[in-house]
Amino acid sequence: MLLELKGITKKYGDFTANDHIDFSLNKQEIHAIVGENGAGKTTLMRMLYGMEKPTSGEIVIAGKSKTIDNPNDAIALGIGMVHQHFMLFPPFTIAENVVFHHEPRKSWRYDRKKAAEEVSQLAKKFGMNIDPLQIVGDAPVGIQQRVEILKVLYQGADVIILDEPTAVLTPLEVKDLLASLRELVKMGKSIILITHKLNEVMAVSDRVTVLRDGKVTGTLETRETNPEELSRLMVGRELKNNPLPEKVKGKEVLSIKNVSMTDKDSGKSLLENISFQVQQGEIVGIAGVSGNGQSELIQAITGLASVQNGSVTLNGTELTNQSVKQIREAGLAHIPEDRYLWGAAKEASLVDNMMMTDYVKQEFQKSGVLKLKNIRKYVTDSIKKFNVKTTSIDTSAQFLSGGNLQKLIAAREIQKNTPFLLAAEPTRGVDIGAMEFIHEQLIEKRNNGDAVLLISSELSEILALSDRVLVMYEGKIAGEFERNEASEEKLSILMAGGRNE
Amino acid sequence: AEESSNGGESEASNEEAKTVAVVLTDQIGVNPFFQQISDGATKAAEETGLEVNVIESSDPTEIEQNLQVAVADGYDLILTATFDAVDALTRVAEQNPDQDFAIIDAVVDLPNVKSAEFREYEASFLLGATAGLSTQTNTVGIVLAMDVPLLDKYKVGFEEGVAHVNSEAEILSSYVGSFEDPAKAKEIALQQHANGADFIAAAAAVSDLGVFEAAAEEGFYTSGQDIDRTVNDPEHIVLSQLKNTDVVAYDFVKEYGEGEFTTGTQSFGLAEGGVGVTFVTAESESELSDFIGQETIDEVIAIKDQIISGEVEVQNPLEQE
Amino acid sequence: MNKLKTNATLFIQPILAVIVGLLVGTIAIMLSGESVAVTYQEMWKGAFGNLYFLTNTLERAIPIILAGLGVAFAFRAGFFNLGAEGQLVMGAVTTAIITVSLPFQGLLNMIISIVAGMLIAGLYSFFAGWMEQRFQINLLISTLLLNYIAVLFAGYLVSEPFRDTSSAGGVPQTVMVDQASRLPKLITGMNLHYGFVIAIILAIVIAFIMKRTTFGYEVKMLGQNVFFAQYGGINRKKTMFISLLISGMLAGLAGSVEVLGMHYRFIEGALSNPQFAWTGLMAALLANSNPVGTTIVAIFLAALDTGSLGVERNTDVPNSISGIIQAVLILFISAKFSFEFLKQRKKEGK
Amino acid sequence: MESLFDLSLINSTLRMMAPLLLAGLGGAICSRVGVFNVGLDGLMLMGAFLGIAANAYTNNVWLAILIAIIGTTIFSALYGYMMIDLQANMIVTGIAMNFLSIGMTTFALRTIFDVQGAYYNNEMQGLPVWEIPVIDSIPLVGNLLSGQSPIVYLGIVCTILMYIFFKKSVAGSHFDAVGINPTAAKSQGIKVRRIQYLAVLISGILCALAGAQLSLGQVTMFSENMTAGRGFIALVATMLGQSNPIGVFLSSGLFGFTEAISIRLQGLNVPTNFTLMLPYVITILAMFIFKDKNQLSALKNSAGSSR
Ligand SMILES: Nc1ncnc2c1ncn2[C@@H]1O[C@H](COP(=O)(O)OP(=O)(O)OP(=O)(O)O)[C@@H](O)[C@H]1O
Ligand SMILES: Nc1ncnc2c1ncn2[C@@H]1O[C@H](COP(=O)(O)OP(=O)(O)OP(=O)(O)O)[C@@H](O)[C@H]1O
Ligand SMILES: [Mg+2]
Ligand SMILES: [Mg+2]
Repeated sequence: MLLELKGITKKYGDFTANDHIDFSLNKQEIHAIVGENGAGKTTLMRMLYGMEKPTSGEIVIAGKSKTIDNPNDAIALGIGMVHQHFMLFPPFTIAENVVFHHEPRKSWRYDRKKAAEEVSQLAKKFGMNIDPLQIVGDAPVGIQQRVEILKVLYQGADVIILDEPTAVLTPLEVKDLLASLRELVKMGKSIILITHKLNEVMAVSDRVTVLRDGKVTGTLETRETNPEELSRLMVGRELKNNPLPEKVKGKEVLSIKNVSMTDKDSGKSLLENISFQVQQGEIVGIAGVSGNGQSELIQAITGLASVQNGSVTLNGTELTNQSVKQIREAGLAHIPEDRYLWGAAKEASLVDNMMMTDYVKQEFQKSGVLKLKNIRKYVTDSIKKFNVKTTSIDTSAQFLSGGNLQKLIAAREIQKNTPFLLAAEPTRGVDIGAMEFIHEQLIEKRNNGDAVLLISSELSEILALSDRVLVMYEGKIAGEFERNEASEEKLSILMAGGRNE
Repeated sequence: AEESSNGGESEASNEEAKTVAVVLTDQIGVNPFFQQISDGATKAAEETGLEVNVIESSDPTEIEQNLQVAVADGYDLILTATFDAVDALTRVAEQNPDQDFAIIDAVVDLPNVKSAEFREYEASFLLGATAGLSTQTNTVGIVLAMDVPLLDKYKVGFEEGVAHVNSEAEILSSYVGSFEDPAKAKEIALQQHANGADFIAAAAAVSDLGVFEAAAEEGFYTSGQDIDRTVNDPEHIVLSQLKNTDVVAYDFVKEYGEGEFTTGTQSFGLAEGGVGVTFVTAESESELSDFIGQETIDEVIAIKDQIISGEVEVQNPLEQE
Repeated sequence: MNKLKTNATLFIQPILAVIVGLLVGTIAIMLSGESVAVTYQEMWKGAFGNLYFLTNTLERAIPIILAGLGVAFAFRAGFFNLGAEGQLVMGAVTTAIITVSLPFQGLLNMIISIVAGMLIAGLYSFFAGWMEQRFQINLLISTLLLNYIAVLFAGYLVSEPFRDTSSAGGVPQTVMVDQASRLPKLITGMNLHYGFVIAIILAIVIAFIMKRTTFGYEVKMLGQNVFFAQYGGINRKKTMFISLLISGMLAGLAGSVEVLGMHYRFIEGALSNPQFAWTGLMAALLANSNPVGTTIVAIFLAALDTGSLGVERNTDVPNSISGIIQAVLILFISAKFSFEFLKQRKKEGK
Repeated sequence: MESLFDLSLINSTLRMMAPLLLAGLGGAICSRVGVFNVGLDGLMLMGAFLGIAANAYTNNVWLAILIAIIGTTIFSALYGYMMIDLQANMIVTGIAMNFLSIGMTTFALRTIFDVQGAYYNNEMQGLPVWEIPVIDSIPLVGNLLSGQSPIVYLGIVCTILMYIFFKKSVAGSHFDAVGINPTAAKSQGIKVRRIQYLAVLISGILCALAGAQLSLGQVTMFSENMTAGRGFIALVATMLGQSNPIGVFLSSGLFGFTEAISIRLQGLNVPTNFTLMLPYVITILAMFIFKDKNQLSALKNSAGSSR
């Protein structure tokens, strides 16, 4: 046994994030850790990596008890970690990021040439295709992820911890990553993989440990278990299966005609002649590898960016290049792609976060003065209804786990009862319990006769929820399927730039 | 010193020494004449057996409070100075008509205030005349603190003095833009010297020191303000324009101590000995520089006499249009 | 329970800071060979000793409160307005010039001249915002530089075109404000004037705007996350401009009120030398841009000023000592002292 | 008018920019590690005072500079402690440090030298003027560049050194990393606190030199508050130069140059207050050309600590 955690407990004040956790890792093993948001997965790994100190418990490495006081100690013990939120220096090059703090030098000088060569070789060795001189900030997330892994490899880690590495990746990238994890294991590395996606666990891991509320609820051989059992251990109950009832044809709600957008600085075409409609009572899914114009499409529809050509109509109102406010008033609700960038103000209270766009409504204000009583009641009710776990509605949003914040945002947008909802990556980084809940809400909205546009890089999500599926590739609509025609294979081909029919 | 003023109750005040508060509008260090006033008042108080307490303000907005408190603390005479105190003193003196006040270097026209104003421009005129007669490059300079009309008393007087004796001479006048930047003052002096000035008068408060240094380094001639600065570096600081605030403060406090205090405004110019120039109106410990020469001094003394007699009229620049 | 705990730590920190500040002051006083007890007593008396000192402290706080509120408002919207000094001076000089130029006196004159001062000051800060919005010119640098320009420009105005030529002194100042157009004193014989009432009312109004109005909500959200605000349909440009305008207007009002209530004229340097604007900025930062907090901290900082006068008057402790005590107090108040911190240190130390 | 662009202009520019440059570099190194240093003015003032005080006692200008450096660095350590360990708001701390050093220097002036306002004495030797051998002999350039105080040349050397440090050295890249993303740097085992302290201490050294240039180089005296706000101009130079040593050099040069010009413009028929405004106006105009990006991160940090 390579590494063992014995009875690890971590307390933050009165709150116990990890409660007597036992965990072990064998050589050349992939050990997955799963659990709901806030179960304590990251906390456990941060202790192993020396970024937190356990309140009690023991870390045993190669048979010896060790204290790991800081990341330097962990690195020296051959432990490397790829963090849930990337730890990169965007203005630095890929090579500079990879060799960081272990730079090749000529006396005091930074030997950047050697760094680039070494990184290039290392990448080749592990079959990764990167340009060491590219600026990390300009690189797509998939590449950034690879930089993180290369960094750990460069430091000579034998144990690699990956905290939700696939949350931000496209299906293709996920596939690549999982394959390279297998490769790494073959080359003698051992891996701890944290993820919310049970299919990944099943596909790649040897063993899996399930955490719930800071406690281990089971450690299983992957071969001997199945997703149903894992989800029961995670959530403490069976997951429901949400069927999509027959669609009732309705009026056209959103209509996009020949929309084009080009980048002002480079003149590059971002969207090209996009046309489609969304009707009442249907969920239209847009599949595609991220970076193929989805963000731009979202911005064009919601008024966050202007288009050069074409028209956007919502509920019969022409809204091309109108302000966000006007578009929202015409009936748009919007779950944004990035909950921390667009979707919330981290330091603001839950009340403030919940009231965005609603604060102008008659029930919440009168001639510019807020009706605090109504507001607080509304927020309290919504939080209860959407099962957002928090101590108070006055805590700031940064203290919510990702899944709970996402539920709050979903609550805010779904409860607006608008005829149209744009839901972009509504379950990114969210645990399966919360995912189930958000999916239920989207389906209910559809069943109520509203129109939903779902944009997701998660194919399973698209397939589970959509009445109709569009595929985006390089700023264009590459194909369209009815629910019964769509399949993972067909979509994947189009998403990768292939042709269909 | 504070105990006496606190302890002094009115019943006992007849037996106790009379008290004088010298309330200054700024820190003493900002301007040497605050020190002079303080010294003059203290000297007179010692001679006449008065208690004196000097109160500085950390900035001019605090002067009113300090005056009010001085009244409340029961000082018999409250002496203040400069134009920064005028508004505050006007208000405080109006509110306390039975309290005696005095102000140096500014005028407050109230029945309970004694004021002393100076005609600095008469001295500046003499300084300018001396410079105009002495310059060999036919270029003289003056470095002033800030571009405010107040300093025209120095600037215009100086310029008129130069022109009076030497209509050809070029006059360079520059402002530092601050009362507390000797480094920049030095830079300006160097610049004026580079443009040919061989005599540069300093009229920039503390920043004068920067001009003096420039003179010492580059070997040109300069002059100081308020007190006799020639003693510091007689080779380069060849003149000093004098403003005898100490004499006035001494006089005022002494009069008070001797019970001869009367209110009203007194003007101090060359005739009254309130202002002057070293060597011309007053002896100096230092030797007269060859750059100036006794001949020039004699000529300027003649001008001084003409000014006193009214033969040469030096106008107040602030009243000219 | 939780709230109580945070409230306790909230109070402990300033108290700790005051203790440390006073300790440092004690050392300085002992160095200068004076009685520590007497010095602190005089400090207290100078700030709050009797009605006169108390009202004087409150008067001194007026421009600090208003400038602080201005800074706080911009901070709330996410903008660092380091230009309060320039805005204050622009407000003051405008008010001083307008009030003496109007052909009539009295309340209307007062209102017009104050509004004019506020407007010019508001536009001054708006200008910096416009440069940032339109040309991406860092607000921090531009507002800092605009301070120097405002002070010099105001200096020019009162030494040349609008100088009080009637006074013999040649002091760069405007003529006196007519008796009828001055802000009246709150208590006769005391310096405290109606500017204080205005400042307190505004502190409450601003607190109300920030907490209870849709506009305040928009400002707050803009300050917390620009992208979130945009996503929610808040007009960034408009909100930014209005916030900066209000911020500048408040700083300008600080100057206007000081002119009409205290000096009765604009005197060059009389408003920039006492560092009202910078003190206001510190008040706003120390109070986390909370309007009521800013007001309280501003009064505290003003009390340190006036208290130091008491020390200067009645002891031989040099004035600069009070400056030192003041700075140390501010330093330690700004430090994030808390039980948490002390505990952690202890643990690490062991 | 003929005197506007005379030979001494460059000379004068170099002298006037030197304190701005050194303090500006101090601001830059802080900003590179995510510390927004508003206390430059106070640090400079401290350096200026200690330089003169030590000179008066030791009669050795080099020793005086050394003592100024040591003293100011200790003072900057206190500053760093407040910001880094006690997490005090950077802007408040900076302003309070400025107030503190005005108070302390004024107090010390009174207690040590028993004078107020200014201390000078004729015996005191200031910094010598160095004639640089090679440059001196070049006809025109010699006049322009030679004959400055050693600190002026040191300012230029520091600019180059700092440029090389950030561009070429490993440590420089660590400094940058801390400024860009302290959490990431920490997760890679960099001692973020130590690097931030180091930067603040270095800014203390640079500000001490800037102050010494004022009190021992430009003049040989100390007067209360003699920095006259130069620390804030240095801060502007830091920001305008985007915390890049060369940028700081150019922006402080621009400021020194316009100030030198503004002195020469006083002969014109323009009110002096307008010519005095020139450096500030030109700096604003310069911002239209050079736009700042780097400072934003340091700024956000300081904003963060205020909320
Ligand atoms: N520094 C901290 N102080 C207080 N509580 C903390 C701290 N860090 C984490 N927690 C709490 O500990 C719990 C476990 O957090 P952790 O980040 O380990 O969850 P996780 O399982 O990684 O969740 P996710 O799937 O969302 O990443 C959460 O409730 C979190 O709020
Ligand atoms: N030869 C050198 N020339 C210049 N700087 C150096 C040199 N060697 C190390 N440094 C710098 O000195 C500091 C400490 O060095 P190093 O990183 O080797 O030690 P460390 O103990 O690992 O410190 P840390 O982990 O805190 O960076 C770092 O900032 C490093 O970049
Ligand atoms: Mg996690
Ligand atoms: Mg190391």
